[in-house]
Amino acid sequence: MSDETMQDETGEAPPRDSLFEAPPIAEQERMVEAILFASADPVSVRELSERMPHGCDPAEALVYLRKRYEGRGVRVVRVGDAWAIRTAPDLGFLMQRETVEQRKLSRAAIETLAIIAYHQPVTRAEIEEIRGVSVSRGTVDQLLEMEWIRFGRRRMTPGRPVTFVVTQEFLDHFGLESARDLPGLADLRAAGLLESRPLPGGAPRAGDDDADDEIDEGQSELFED
Amino acid sequence: MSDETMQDETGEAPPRDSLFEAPPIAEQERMVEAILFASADPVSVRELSERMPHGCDPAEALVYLRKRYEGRGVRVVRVGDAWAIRTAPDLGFLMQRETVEQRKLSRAAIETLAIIAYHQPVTRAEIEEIRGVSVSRGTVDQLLEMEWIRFGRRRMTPGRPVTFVVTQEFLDHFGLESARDLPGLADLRAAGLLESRPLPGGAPRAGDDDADDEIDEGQSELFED
Amino acid sequence: MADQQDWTEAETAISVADRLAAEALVVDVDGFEGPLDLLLMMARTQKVDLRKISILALAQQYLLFVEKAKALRIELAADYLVMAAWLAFLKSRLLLPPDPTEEGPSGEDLAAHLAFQLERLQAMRDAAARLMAHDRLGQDFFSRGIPEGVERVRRIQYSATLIDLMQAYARIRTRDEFRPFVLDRDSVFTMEQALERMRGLIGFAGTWTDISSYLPDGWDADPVKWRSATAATFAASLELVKEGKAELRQSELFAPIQLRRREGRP
Repeated sequence: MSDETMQDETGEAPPRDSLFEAPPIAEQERMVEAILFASADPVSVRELSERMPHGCDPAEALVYLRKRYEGRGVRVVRVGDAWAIRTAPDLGFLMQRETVEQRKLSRAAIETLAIIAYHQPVTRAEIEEIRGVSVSRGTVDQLLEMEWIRFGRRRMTPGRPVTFVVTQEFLDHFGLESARDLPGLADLRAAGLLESRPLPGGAPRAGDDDADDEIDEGQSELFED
Repeated sequence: MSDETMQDETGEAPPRDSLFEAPPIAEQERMVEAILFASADPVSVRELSERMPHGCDPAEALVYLRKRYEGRGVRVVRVGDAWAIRTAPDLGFLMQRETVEQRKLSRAAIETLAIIAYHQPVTRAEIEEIRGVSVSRGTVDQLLEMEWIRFGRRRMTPGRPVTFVVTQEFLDHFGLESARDLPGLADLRAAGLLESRPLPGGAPRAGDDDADDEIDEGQSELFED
Repeated sequence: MADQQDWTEAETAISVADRLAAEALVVDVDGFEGPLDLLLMMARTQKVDLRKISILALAQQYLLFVEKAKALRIELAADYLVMAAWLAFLKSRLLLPPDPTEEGPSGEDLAAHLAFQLERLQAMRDAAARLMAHDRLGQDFFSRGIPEGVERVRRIQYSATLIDLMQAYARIRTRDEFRPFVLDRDSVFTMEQALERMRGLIGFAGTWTDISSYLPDGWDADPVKWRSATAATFAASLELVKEGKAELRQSELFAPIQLRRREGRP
């Protein structure tokens, strides 16, 4: 047993049954602290009273203890008519442990993203036309969830299809100031990313007709070199 | 991809990936407090680091936190290379309700545990030599199952026998900061009673074929793991 | 360590009290964890510091114990007998004046080692007792009663670089410039074509006819076309035979291959 216990025991009698004065309030505060900490459930004042040495005033000790924990990482909170120690609400994020898993974006996703970036605002049908294959809902959802694309305005064409545009997060991630900074095909070719043959009918088709109000975000001029 | 890279890329985002300065040390102290309070098991500095925002120094925050809880009803205690909050031992008398029924250990198990703790890393043959009887499989299994001992490194002696060492759970259970704090360790060592002395000539008993080579290894390796 | 004098004294002491003690121990032999445990118990009866015990007296005490056990026809485990033999040897070593010609450790060395073993065992027992009396988790101090679990959140971070993006775009934009690799089929007469042609003609092949007569018109002039058409027609003929619609024959090596409709079938 520890030294402290020894002292308590060598005192006249075990404190809980003591006929002598109740422990000083600071000591009572320690006791409440320990009980609240170790209990599996919130503890009522009455229960505290029963567990602490005779003559203690747990309600008063609680006032001090509460005050002591004000602004700390944990707080003394009331739960019904009982008391418990809980994590401060602003630190809840520490109770989560995030494990980050790195994954390469799928080819479908990156192609879809590229088309949106170069042709925005662009409808799903247009994306499919450019890719030559249908775009799965999951791919678009994934990009939306990553917050790399978002919905743009609806097209003023029959069916009023939604359009997609890239987001600020996208620009941040790729280190671009704006979508205009995306390298044009000429740059890609210069960088050896394209065959040197000229592209037949290269200009992008989307966004040409009615998306005039978003023209500055569009890419129409991008590929005319 | 390293953490830093991701932070660079994600820019603003949640606090854990923040590019901004680490929170002030008082705030870090609150965080350590919240994490330690929330966990029943000791939390390593490394884990604290991983859970706190980037740039935090939990080791420093722990110094402050530990001081803050000195003399209180709960204490910040070190368990190996981890930290935990535990009630002050002198208040144990308040906790009958929380008292966990201790599993009754046989005398053989207790002695074996003590020998492993004081002589670690120690082989089964060495334990048998000290106790003068063979160690039953059940005894070792029980201690392993309680997670008070674990396998240490193999000895680089013929047969490459496994060794046993005590665990963090053991330290936590007995309220020890490290195996160095075992009661009476220094005296025992000074008295030469932790040595594995070779027997001049034949052995009166004991299954020690390899134990003799390792006179010096006993305590010197003690704290490496 | 133990000279003649001590031994005599020990001898007399043993003869009375320890004979009884030995007897008591014999009855209790199951209570001991092996000979070392028993020896430690005996050593304690000497009521001196373990460092000062008389190993000679201890040996004598132990041998007495074994003797008693034999007299009482109590089966002792082999360990106990091995220890007895060793102690008898130790005793003789301790009693005889050292023989300078003799090899091996002296009686004193062996006795010192046994004393060390006993002391160490006792020390470990004391340490175990102290350890178990130490403040213990769940008994003297406590962990958090309401632990808050750490929620594991798995976050998947997708990565893509600007290069990936550009390459993807380049891939799409240049796709039109490529077409899938196909053979130039101008000079190829496929088996499917041949089969289709022959199915139409087979009804008329009542008699043996050279299969070369089934070659499509205009395919015999160009050798490349001729080769392809001949191969396809031959393969188609085999297919028709397999289907049971035609028969093939060849009179000798490299002779013309002849085909006719199989009798009894349309």
